[in-house]
Amino acid sequence: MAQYVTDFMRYAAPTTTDEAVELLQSDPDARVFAGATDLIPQIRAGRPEPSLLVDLKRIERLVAVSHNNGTWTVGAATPTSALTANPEFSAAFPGLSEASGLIGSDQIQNRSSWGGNLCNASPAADSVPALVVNDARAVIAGASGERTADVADIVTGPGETSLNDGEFIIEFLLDDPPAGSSDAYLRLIPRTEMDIAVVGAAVQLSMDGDSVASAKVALGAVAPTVVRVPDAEAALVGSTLDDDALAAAAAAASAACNPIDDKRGTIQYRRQVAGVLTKRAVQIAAQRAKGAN
Amino acid sequence: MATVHLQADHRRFTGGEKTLQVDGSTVGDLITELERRYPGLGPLLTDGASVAINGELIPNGIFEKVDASTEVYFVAPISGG
Amino acid sequence: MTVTENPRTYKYVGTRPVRHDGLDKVTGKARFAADLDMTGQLRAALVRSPHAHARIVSIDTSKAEAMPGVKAVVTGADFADLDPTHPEFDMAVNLMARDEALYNGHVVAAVAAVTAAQAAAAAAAVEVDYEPLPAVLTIDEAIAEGAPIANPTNRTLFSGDTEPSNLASVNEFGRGDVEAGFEAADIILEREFRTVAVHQGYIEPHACVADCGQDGKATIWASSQGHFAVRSKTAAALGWSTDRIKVIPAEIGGGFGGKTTIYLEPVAVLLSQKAARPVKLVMSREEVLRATGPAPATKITAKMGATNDGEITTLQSTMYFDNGSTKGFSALTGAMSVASYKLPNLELHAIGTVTNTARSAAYRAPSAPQAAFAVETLIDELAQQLGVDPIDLRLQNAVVEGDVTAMSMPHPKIGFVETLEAIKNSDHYNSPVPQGAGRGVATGFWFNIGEQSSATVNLNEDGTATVVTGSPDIGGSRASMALMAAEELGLAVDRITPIVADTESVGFTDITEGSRATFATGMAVVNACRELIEQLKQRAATIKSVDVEQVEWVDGAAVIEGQDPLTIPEITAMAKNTGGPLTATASLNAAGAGPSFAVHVADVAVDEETGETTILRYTAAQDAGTAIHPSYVEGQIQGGSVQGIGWALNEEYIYDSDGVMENASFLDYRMPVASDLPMIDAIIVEVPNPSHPYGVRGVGETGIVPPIPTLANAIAAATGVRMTALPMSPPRLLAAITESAGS
Amino acid sequence: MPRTHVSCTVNGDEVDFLSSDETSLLNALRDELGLTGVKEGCGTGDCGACTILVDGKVNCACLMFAPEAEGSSILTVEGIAQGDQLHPVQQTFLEGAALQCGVCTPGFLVAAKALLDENSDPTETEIRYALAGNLCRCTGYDKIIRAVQEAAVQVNGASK
Repeated sequence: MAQYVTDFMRYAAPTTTDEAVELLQSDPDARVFAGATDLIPQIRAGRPEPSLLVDLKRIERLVAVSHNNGTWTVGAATPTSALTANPEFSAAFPGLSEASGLIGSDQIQNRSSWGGNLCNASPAADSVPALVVNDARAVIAGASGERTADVADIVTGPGETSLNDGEFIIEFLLDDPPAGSSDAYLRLIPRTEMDIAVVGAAVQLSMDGDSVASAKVALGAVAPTVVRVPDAEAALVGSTLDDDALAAAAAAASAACNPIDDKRGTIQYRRQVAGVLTKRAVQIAAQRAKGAN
Repeated sequence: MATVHLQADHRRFTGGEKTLQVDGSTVGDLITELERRYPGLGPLLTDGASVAINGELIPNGIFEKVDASTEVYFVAPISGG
Repeated sequence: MTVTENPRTYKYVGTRPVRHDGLDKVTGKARFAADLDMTGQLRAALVRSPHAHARIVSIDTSKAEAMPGVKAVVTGADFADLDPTHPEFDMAVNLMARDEALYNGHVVAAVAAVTAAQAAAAAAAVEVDYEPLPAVLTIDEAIAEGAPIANPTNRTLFSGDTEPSNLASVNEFGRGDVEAGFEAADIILEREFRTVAVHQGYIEPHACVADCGQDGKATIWASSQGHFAVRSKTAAALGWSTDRIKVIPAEIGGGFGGKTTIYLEPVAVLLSQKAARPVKLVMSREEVLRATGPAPATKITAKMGATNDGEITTLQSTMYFDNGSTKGFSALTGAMSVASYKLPNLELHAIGTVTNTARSAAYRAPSAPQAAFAVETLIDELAQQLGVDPIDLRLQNAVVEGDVTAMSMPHPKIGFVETLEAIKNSDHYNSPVPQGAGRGVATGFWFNIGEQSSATVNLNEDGTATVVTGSPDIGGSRASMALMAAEELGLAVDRITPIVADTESVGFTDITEGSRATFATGMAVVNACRELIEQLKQRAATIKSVDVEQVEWVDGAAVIEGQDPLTIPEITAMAKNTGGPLTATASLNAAGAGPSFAVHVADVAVDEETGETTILRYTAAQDAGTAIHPSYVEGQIQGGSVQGIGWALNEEYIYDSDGVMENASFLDYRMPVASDLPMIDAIIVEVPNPSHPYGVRGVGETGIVPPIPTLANAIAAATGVRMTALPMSPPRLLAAITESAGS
Repeated sequence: MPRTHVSCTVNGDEVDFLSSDETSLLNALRDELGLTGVKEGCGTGDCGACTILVDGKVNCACLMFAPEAEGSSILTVEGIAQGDQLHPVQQTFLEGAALQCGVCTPGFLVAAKALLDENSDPTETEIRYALAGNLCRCTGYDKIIRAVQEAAVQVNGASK
């Protein structure tokens, strides 16, 4: 209800990471943003009341996408629509591309970014499970220079990250997927669009002929943070994705959930569907991985 | 004189009678007569009901003419969205 | 597609011209209330109760008044004291709390300031001392033994009771002998149904601008379904006479019943009066969802009996409709809407409850969809048990002219059988059900209403015409008015300009509700045109020096035997020589609104592992009487269908244990989006209403009645699971499927 | 209150305005520039009534801070016609009765134009997903989808 009720906010659009770091040092209540698709509704609802809004989109590195020497570098503020429209990227990471494309409508897609999706620290962020199974790393800027961290280690709880005060993500690093591997992401929403995931399941598989050489499974919206499911991965590795292996992976996924009952879904529902989506995502990823051989 | 049909929830005033012969030359007369016979029923018919005469709903039809061949239904108030 | 048995053919009625207000609406020029800006205008913000139920101990506005830019603050103490028996008492208390805040979001104060940000900041600085009271949040809590009183001013309507109660109204109606009916039955089905509150979901939030002058007179620009009602309700809430208020209709961005009542205008007027400047007041989406018109939550038990030959002998039902904090929308209409079947024995109890939730408002065929969910589900089960086609079973029991409604009144000429047959003969119903899918059918009824309307038709000097009415154009009614005037006058529809005039420029006109605008206001337009034709004939007689009896009006011209016809432009060109301008006005209290029936069929696929429902195909047939502008009739059918689909599958008010709505945004209040749906095939059935000059029945409302049971029946066909609670969202449906598999 | 000077192009015209920094671009367009064809239905990016093009891409104006518009090119519903020639989607919405109350219409028209700019021959499914960020409560979407299909035919006809 209370809209913009506090002291007035200032806006700044630095063009280098150093300027951005400086701005953040200058004001402890400053807040960085890229698409603001989460931030503006939160401000409307009267939640964060930053005194300084730091727009990262005018820093070239934050909106650049490149592929060199087997590594993809994706600026943290790059609109997700630029990734889904990139055929080379989408061929390399079809599941991650799809997950990125599920963040909201076309309007939102032109604003949403991995950096924002990750740092908003919602358990239901679509891109995060897919980044995690692809071993994505984040390059982080701060007062003491740059550091790199695994994406899996960034979010520590709902709305909470391991970033220090004044830090922000510059870009993400992804190694080319090995031959014979691929990924998939599925989510459940009540409608076909415009919803927050009730359950999300990301899978990355490497296939050796008909059997699974390696597997990574991560779930979204079923726990305070994205969860890896080692038991599901173990059930898949070495299998030919027979019914027993799929059922075991699904059961492991359900068991790994630590969900809540809320307006979007019940505990029971999230557990049940986490297994279903894991099984289905495994099948899609396997199909793609075989094609990638 | 006209034939008046009452809703189930009006009948607690009439001892269960649902069809009555009532004197009057307008719907308003019928209501006055019904209130005289069954005190408390009148307000339900003026504020709480719509009137249908020979099958046609007449909003606010208290001055509508009636005669011995007229079938008058007091029905639940009707509105819409 | 139109299935027509309508023998009359018209030149303009039934065509599909571009609507007259269309250009403004595709170029961004159309002005809705929030788009208006007046010189010196202030912006206002509302202070709302954070409690579901609390006594307002005191309100301190001094800090707010001292804040920058603040020009006026009002509270309940500034409003007229109405007697609780005043018909507008509940509306007035809902828009500004007095002694108690009755729901989370109830307005307790309002602020006007130079900017919106200043107003919001000042609203946050209003200090309200609340004493929280026990809250009643559900029907079950309201009717529980020893329940706290949700609203101390509520008295049960017509009960004669003088004590406060959580019941808004208790009604009973029926006929025959239900016990005998059950004895005569071979099959008896009984279930309990639950639905939760849903919102009309118009895309335009409530908004108005008010400008009160030093003379104590106010002008209001409002987006509403009826600006005369805005005037009368504002006058009542303020204790003013109506001559002090002029309401100018802005365009309205959807209403569906939710803009038949008011929330803002009296507040804006008082703020404007205090500040002596115009005040604009616009709700946020969150405010719209928290504090305006949900349709009632319901709890319905229904018991139906039938013979083995398919005759439905009895229906016995108790229907609870939750009004919210004050008497909102009557439960009666929904209960009455069980009128599609002969039902020789019927006993209905309709009970309205009062709770500490947002006051309910009308929503498209108010309360009928919930009632239809119960009755149409039982009929579907009956067809299943009897092994008969669900349409044939309905045809066997369908009401025809002369059969009585639930309120014991005989049906006039109606088209239920024709509408059932339209679906039975449709391509959809005769196509095989897709592999793995389920097909459901259901029907809906709405009686429609007439009420008061006025119209003025002015002929211009070049023979063009202006049609002036007081019915806000929610979905193309300007075009319908112009089409009927064109047909009457014999004037091309693009030579007619239909306008919606303010409360001082046209005669009184009731709200656009009950699917009445094209019916009743249209009838006023027709009557005015007929009066105008009499004048035109008289003028023609003068011009040709003949008796008026020698003049006939044929296809837009005065025809006199042996002479060239005189066209409208020829007559209007000489208006000044023959008696002055040609203008006519008609007013009426329309009787004879024609009931409308709809029959829907849907094919759905259910993912039995996730509970997701996909609608593969959807067809909706409805009796329009006569479709004046078939595109907008189809639009009403399609729009109503999709609102019903949303209600069935995903829309719901979710309250926490403190009575706070948890999903007050379009993100989590899930209305259907384009990708959720297939095309909605609309079949217009035309069984003309004999009480309207063109046979019009209202078409706005009936379309929302069948979708809920249509989808519930289709889901049952696909999964074998009968859903008796809404919404049938993936979590709920999967839980039901899982439970059914386990048992 | 700090105010930022913003220069950008709106509907082909260079404009300057002053905006408080936390103001949304939607409020700036409506209140500072008088472009009230851009509607607010929710303020949270969930209804698309405020859809505009920013450098050719669809955006919700309510989800942008006004100063972000600096240097950009913005197109609103007021700017999609070419002089006295309506854009094909405007024409087909009119002829196909694809609007009832009309309040969501500006957002739909801008989103539909953007779709056809990128893909002049979309499938029904592509249209439905491209417009999924725009809520309409009156029409059930049927006539909107058909109007976009018809506009695509016209756009293709014109380009051949």
